[in-house]
Amino acid sequence: MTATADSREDTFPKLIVSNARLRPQRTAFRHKDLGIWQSWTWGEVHDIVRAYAAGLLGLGLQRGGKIAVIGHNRPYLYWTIMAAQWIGATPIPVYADSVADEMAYVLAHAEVTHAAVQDQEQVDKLISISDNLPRLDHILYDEDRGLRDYDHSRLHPIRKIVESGKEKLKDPVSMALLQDELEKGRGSDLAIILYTSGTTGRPKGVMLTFESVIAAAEIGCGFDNLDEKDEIIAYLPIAWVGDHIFSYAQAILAGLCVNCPESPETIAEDRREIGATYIFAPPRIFESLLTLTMVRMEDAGPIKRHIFRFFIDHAGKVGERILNQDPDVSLWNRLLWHLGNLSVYAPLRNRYGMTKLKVGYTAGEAIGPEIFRFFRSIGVNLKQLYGQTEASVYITMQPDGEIRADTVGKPAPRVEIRIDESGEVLYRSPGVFLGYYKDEEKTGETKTPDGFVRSGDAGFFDATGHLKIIDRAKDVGRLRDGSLFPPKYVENKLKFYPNIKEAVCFGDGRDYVACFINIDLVAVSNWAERNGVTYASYQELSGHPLVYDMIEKHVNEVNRSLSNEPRMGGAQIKRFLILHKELDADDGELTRTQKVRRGFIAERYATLIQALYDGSRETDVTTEVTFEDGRKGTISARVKLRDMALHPYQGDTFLPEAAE
Amino acid sequence: MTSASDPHMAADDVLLSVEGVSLRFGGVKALSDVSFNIRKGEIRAIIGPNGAGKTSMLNCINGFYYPSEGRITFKGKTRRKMRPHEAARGGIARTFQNVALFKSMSTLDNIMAGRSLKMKANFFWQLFRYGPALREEVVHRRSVEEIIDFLQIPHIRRTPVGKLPYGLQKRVELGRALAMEPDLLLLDEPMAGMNLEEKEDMSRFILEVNQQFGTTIALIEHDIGVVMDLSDRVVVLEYGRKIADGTPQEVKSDPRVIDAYLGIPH
Amino acid sequence: MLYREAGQFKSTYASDMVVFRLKEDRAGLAVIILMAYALAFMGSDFLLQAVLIPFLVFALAAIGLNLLTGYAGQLSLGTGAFMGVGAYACYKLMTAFPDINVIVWILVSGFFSAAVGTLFGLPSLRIKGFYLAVATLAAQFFLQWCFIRIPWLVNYNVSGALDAPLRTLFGVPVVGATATPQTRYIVVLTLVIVLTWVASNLVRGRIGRMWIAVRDMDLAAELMGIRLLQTKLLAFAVSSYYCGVAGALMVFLWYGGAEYDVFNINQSFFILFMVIIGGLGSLIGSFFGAALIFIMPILLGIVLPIMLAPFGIAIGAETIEHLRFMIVGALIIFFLIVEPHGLARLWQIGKQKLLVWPFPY
Amino acid sequence: MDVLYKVLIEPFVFMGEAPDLLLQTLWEGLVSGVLYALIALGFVLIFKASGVFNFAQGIMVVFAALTLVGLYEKGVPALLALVLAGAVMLLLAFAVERIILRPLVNQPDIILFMATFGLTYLLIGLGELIFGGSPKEMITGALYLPQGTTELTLLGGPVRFQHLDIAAAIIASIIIAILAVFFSKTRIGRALRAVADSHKAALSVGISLNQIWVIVWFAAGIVALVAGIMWGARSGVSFSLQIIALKALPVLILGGFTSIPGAIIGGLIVGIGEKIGEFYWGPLLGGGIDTWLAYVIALLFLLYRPQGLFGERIIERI
Repeated sequence: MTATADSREDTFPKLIVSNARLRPQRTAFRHKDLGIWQSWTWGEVHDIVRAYAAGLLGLGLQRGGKIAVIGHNRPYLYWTIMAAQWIGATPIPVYADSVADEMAYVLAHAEVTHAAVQDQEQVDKLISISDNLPRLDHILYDEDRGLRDYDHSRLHPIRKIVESGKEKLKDPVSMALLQDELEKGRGSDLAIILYTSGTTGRPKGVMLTFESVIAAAEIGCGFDNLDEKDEIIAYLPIAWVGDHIFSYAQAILAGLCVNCPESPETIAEDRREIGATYIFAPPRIFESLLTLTMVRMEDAGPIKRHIFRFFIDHAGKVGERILNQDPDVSLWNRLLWHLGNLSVYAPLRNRYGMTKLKVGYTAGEAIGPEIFRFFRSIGVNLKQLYGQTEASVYITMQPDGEIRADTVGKPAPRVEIRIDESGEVLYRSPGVFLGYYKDEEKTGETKTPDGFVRSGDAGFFDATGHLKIIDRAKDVGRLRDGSLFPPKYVENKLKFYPNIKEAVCFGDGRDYVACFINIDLVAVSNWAERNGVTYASYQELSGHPLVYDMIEKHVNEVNRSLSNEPRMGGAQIKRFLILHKELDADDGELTRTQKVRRGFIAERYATLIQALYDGSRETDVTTEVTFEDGRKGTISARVKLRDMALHPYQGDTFLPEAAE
Repeated sequence: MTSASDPHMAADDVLLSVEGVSLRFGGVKALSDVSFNIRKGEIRAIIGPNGAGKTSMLNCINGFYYPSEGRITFKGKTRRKMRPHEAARGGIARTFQNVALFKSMSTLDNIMAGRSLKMKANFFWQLFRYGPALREEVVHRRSVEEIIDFLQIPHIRRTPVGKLPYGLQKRVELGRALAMEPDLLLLDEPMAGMNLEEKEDMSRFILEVNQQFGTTIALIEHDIGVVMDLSDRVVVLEYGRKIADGTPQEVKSDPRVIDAYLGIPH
Repeated sequence: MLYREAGQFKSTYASDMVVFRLKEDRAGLAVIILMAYALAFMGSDFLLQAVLIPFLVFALAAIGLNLLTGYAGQLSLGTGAFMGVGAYACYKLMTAFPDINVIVWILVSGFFSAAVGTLFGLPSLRIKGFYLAVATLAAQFFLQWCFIRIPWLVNYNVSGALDAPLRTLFGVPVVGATATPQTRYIVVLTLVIVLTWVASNLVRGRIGRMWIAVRDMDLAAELMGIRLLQTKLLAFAVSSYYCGVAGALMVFLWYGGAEYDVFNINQSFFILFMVIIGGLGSLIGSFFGAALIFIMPILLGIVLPIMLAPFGIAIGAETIEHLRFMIVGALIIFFLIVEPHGLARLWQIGKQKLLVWPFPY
Repeated sequence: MDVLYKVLIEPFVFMGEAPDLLLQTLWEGLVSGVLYALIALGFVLIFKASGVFNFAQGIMVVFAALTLVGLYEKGVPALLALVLAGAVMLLLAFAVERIILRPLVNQPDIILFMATFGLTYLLIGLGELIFGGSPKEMITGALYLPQGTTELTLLGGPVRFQHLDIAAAIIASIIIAILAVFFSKTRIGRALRAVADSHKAALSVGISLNQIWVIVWFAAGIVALVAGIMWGARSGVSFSLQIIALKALPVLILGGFTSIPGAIIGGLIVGIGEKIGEFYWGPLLGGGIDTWLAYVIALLFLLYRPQGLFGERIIERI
C-alpha cells in the first residue's frame, strides 16, 4: 500500500492536494471524448477542482449546502463531488436514469440548492420538476449541446464556473479563503449522501462521513495492494456506493487513474482499449459477458469450437486450482492450461479487456457459480465481496487462495460480524454510516446501540469461517407446513441458467412454492434460431411450448439441487409460468439497479398469482406498460402454467446456526 | 464548428435568390421560370409532387446543372455558369436523395473528406505526413470528432459507411456536409426512408444545425408534417413551375397547393 | 489470437491516426523489415537476383498502378510504357551527368514519367472506365514506338538497347556488371520501403481521401469542392512517378540492361494483374499481388517437374512455360471468384479473425 | 515552315499526283477495316448481352484459328475441322458461362474484365500446350479460299486486289449482315437486346440469362473463328494476332460499345485512317506509326465526343 492514510489528510480534498504534491504528473482521469482519451493529471485535477470550488462558492453553495450530481460517469461530475467537498457542501449523486418523479423525491428530500448534471436530457428533467423544487437555484451542466438557447439565468456550463473560479483565485484573498475552507474539513464531517434505491418504499439517504469512506477505501486498497499505477474504468452509476468507493474514494486514496467511457454504446470497446487493472461489477455484467461468449462461439467454425470447448473444459477442471496456486496440479495439466492460455484464455481475457486485470470484484447479488468459476478458470482473478451502502461497501471479502463461488468470504479487515438469533447478519466497522438523512426512526431500527448495523440479510458462517448469505432476512418465509422458503436463494439458482433472466418466487404462508419466470431474450432467441422455433414477438416466444419445455427442465434441475440441500427441500417449485413481458424498471417492476420489486410485482400480477395457486392451466392477463418514449399502453396475453413433479427430500427444518 | 453568418442577422437579408430560372433537357422542360429567394438563417423547404423539379432546382443552385435561362444570385454574386466545386468553395454544401457517400471509407474518413477544402498543407508535407500536414490532420480530426459527437455517432466512427443502415448513412452524409461549414446547406429529402424515431432525430439535428451554427438550410421533403414543423418558409413546385411561396400556414391554405399536392393522398 | 489490444489506448489524435495502431502490428512490421534486410546476407544470389529484386520492383510498380487504379479509380493499361519513360530518362540522365549519384537519377527519372503520365491523364476529365483504358493504351503504344524510333534515347547505341554503365554508391558498385546482387537488393529494398512509406502517407491524408472520394462517387466529391481534373491528374502523376522509378530499377538494378520490348503491353497487363489479385486500394495488396503473380510461376517452374516426375512424366521447359500460363490464368479466375477484393482483403479478414479470436466476429 | 509543308501540304499533293496509290491504300484500309469491324463485333456482342468487356476476344480469334489449323494438321478434313472448330467455340462458350460468368454475376465490371484476362492467359497456355507456340500457315487452299491477285489499271496506275482480300471483305460483310439481321429480326436477337436494357425483360421473353450468355459467347466465338481464318490467311496464325485484336478497342471507342453499325463504321475509320496515315505521314516520323495511330485517333475523337459515334448522350443524375 503506497498511499498511506496520512492522519492529517482526513478528507478527500486534502487527499487531492496531497496527490497533486506527490504525483502531479500522473494521470488521474481519462475520458474518451471526441475520439481519444483526453487525460488530466493529478496536478491539473487539483487546479480544476480548487477553481471549481471557488466558482461554486460564487454561486452561493456553502458549507452544509447540498448539490445534486446527475449523469453518467464524467470527469466533471466526479470533480463536482470533489469541489463540493472542498467547501464543505454535501454532494448528492442521483441515478441518471431515474424518471422525473423519482428524481424529484430525492432532490426535494435532500433539499438541494444546486445541481450539476451531464447534459440537456437531465436539464430538461430538472426543469420539468422545478415546480416541486423551490430550493433549487442553479443548474450546472457538462455538455452544452442543445442548451444554447435555454434561459441561462440559473443555468451554467460547468466549465464557465471553473473559469470564473480561476479568475477569482487570482485574488490572494479568495485563495486564502479556499485554503481555509480546505482546512476546515474534518474527517467526522458528512462527506456524501447516497440514496439507496431500496427494494421497497422510498429511497433512503445514507449519510457517510469522510472517516467512513476513507476507512473503507483503505480496506479495499490495502486488501489488494492498489497503487497509483492501477487503472479503473468507471461505468457504473455514480450514485451507487460501489462506484463511489471504487472509482472515487479508492482512486483518490491510491492516486490511481479513473477512465470514463465515451458513450453507453461503446463501453465494451472502451473497456478493451483501457485494459483496466481493477474492476468492480455486479454479477449481471459477468453473466452477460459469458452469455455473449457462448452465443458467439455457437457461430464459430467447428474446429474453432472444438478447440474452445476442449480448453474451456480443461480450464474448468484445473484452471481454478492453478489460479489458487494449488501445488497438486500435475505438470501435464499445467502445461495444457498454459497452452490453453495461449490459444483461448488470454485471447478471451483480451476480448473482455481483462488482459491487465489484477483483481476484479463482483458484489450486489449472488453470482452464478458457473459464471464465477468460468472467469476464474480462465485466469481472471475474480472475487466476491459482500457489502452495503450503510457499510461503505466492505463487510466480507475473499482472501487470495480462499475463493469459493458459494460464499462471500471472511469479514473484511477491521469489520466485526455477528449473526443474531433470527439469522440476520449484523456488522460493525469504521465504514458504517452516520444515519439515514432526516429519518431518525429508520436509523434507530437499523443501528443497534452498540454500534452494530442490521444488514437485513440472513446468512450463516460455514465450517471454514466464510459467510454464506441466503436471502433478505425479512424475505425468508415459511410455507404453511413450516418449511423454510428463502425466495432469493431459489431465484438465484434459477437465474444461473442463461435462458432465465429474472425469476420471482412466491410461497410465504402458502402451500407450496410457485414462480414467475422471465426468459433472457438474447439467449433464448439464439436457442430458438438453432432449434427452428419461429416467433414474432417476445410475448410469442415466451409462450412457446418448446420454450416452456426447456424452462421446465431448468426448474426441475433446480428442484433436484434444492432437494439435496439441508433445509431447502421444502422450497422446491411446484408451479411456474413464464411472464409475457420483460420486467422493466420503467414500469416500476425493477429498481434502477435491476433488482426485483417483489411486493409491487405481486400486486400488479395478482391474477397470475391467483392462477398459480388455484390450479388453472392458463389465464388471461392485461398489463399496463410504459414505452421507451414515455407513452403508456396495455398488453394482454394468455399465460400458460406448468406443474412440476417434486423430488423427495429429508424433512429437517431447523434454522441456520450462527457461527462466529 | 463555427459559421461565418450570425444567426441573429436581419431576417430579410437574402442569401440566395433564384430569378426566372428555366432548365431544359433536350425537349423536356424540368424547370420553367422559377423565382424565389432564401434568407440568411432560415430553413426553406421546397416541396411538390414527384417530378416537380425539386432536385433539379437544387442541382441548379449548386452548379451541377446550368440553368437554360435565368439567374442565380448567391451572396450578392450573380452567375450563369458555376462548376459544382466552385459552389462548394462559395459555401454551398449538399446531401443527396439517395445517399451519395464514399462507400468504402469509414464514417470518420467520409466526414474528413468533407473538410478537404479547408485543408491547405502542401504536397511536400503530405508526402512525409509531417509538420503542417500532420498538424492539419490533427486539427481537422478534432473538428470532425465534434461533428461525430454532435450527431451522436461515435460508435460507428470506424465502420465503413457501406455497411451502415440507411438511417445512419443519412446522418453521416449530413455530417460530411456540415464538415464543410457551409453558409447554405441543401438537403435533398433528408428523411426519406426513415422510421419515425430516425425522422425525429434528423429533425432535431437540422434544427440544431440551424440554431447553433446559424446555417441557412434549404430542404426538399415529402413528409408534410416535418416540413410544416421545421421550415420558416415553403416554396411549392409543380411540373417545374412555382405555384406557391410563403409561410407553412399560407402555403397550407393555398387552394392550388391543396389541389396539386396536399389533396393527393399519400 | 496474437493480439493483446487491451490497454492500448490513444490519448492523442496523432497516435490514433498512425497506420499500425497496435503494437503487435508494429512489431510484426519491424520483424518483416529486419528479415528482409537479413535476407541480403543469407539469401543465395539466385534468390536475390531472380526472385527478391524483381519481386520488389514489381511491387513498386504495382503500388504505382494501385494509386491510380485502386485509389483514384482510373483504369490504366499504360503502366509498362510509364515504366519505360522512367528507365529511358534515367539512362539519359545517368550518361549525361555521370558524376551525380545514380540513386538521385533513379529518383529524378520518376519525374519524367510523372510528366508524361499527367499528359496522358488529361483525357480522364472527359472519359471514364474502359474508355480511359483505351486512352492509356494510346500512351502505351505511342511511347513504345518512341522507344524504338528515337535513337537519341539510347545515345544512338547501335543495338538500340539500354545498357547499365558502372555506377557506385559510397564506392560500392550498384549499377553495372560488377554490382553484386546483394548490393542491388539492399538498394532496391531501401528505396521500396521509403517509397511505400511515402505512398502510405499520401493515401492516408487529404490527398488519399480525395482520390477515394473521386473513385467512390465523383459527383459527390465535386459537390464537396474537390476539383476532379486536378485530383485525377495528381493521381496520374504520382502513379507514373512510382512506375517510372520501378522501370529505372528494373532495367538498371535487376536486368542490368534491356530493350524496348520489356515495356510492352504485356508488362502493363502483368502489373494490372498484380494490382487486381493483390487488392485494389491496398498497398500491402500490391506486395501480395506481386508475390503471387511473379513468384508463383517461378515456384511452379521448380515444383511442377518434381511433382510430375514420380508419374514418369518428364516435361520440357516449354511445356512448363505453357502450364504456367494456364495456371496463372486459372488462378486469376479462381481468386476473382473466391475473393474479388483480392489478397489484401483475405489478409485483412485473417487479421480481423486473429484480433477477435476465439470469437468468430 | 518546312515541317508544316511536309505535314500539311505534301501528303495531299502526293495523293493528288498518284490517285492510283491512294486507291490502293484505301482498298487495303477497307479490307483491314472490315476485319477490325468483325473482331469488334465479337466484343460488342458480348458487351451488349452481358456487360462484360471481353478482353479474351483477341485470343479467341487466335485460339479458333489454331484449333482449325491444328485439327487439319492432325489429318481432319478441312471442312470437318471447320465444323469441329465451331464446336470447340460452343464448348468454350459453355465453359465460360459455367466457370466464369455464373460465379461472378453481379460483380463490378472491372472484376469481370479481369476475369477475361485470366481467360486470355488460360487460352494462351492451353493453345500453346496443344498446338505448340510456333506460327502456322492458314489452310487457305483447303478451305477453298481464293488466292492470287487481280491487277487493274485504275486512275492512271496499277491497283492490286488480292483475291483473298476480296473474299475476306465479302465474307466479313455477310457475317456482319447476318448478325445485324439476327439481332433486329429474330426472337432471340430481340431478347439479347432486351438483356442489354434489363435482365428482367429478357426473362419475360422466356430465355434464361444463362442461355443468353452461352448464345452470345458462341456467336462471338464464331465471329472469332471467321476473323481468325481471314487474318490468319493474310498474316499467318500466331499469338501475335492477339495484339492486332487489341485494335478492336479504338474501333469500339469510335463506334460505341453497344452499337453494331458503330462497330462497322468505326472499323472502317480505323482501318482506312491507319493505312492512309502510315502511308502518307508515317515516313515523316520514321514509320511504324500504325501501332498507335488508331488509338490516338480514338483518343482525340473521345475528347470531342466522350460517348462515341452512336452512343447516347449521357445525362448524369444524382
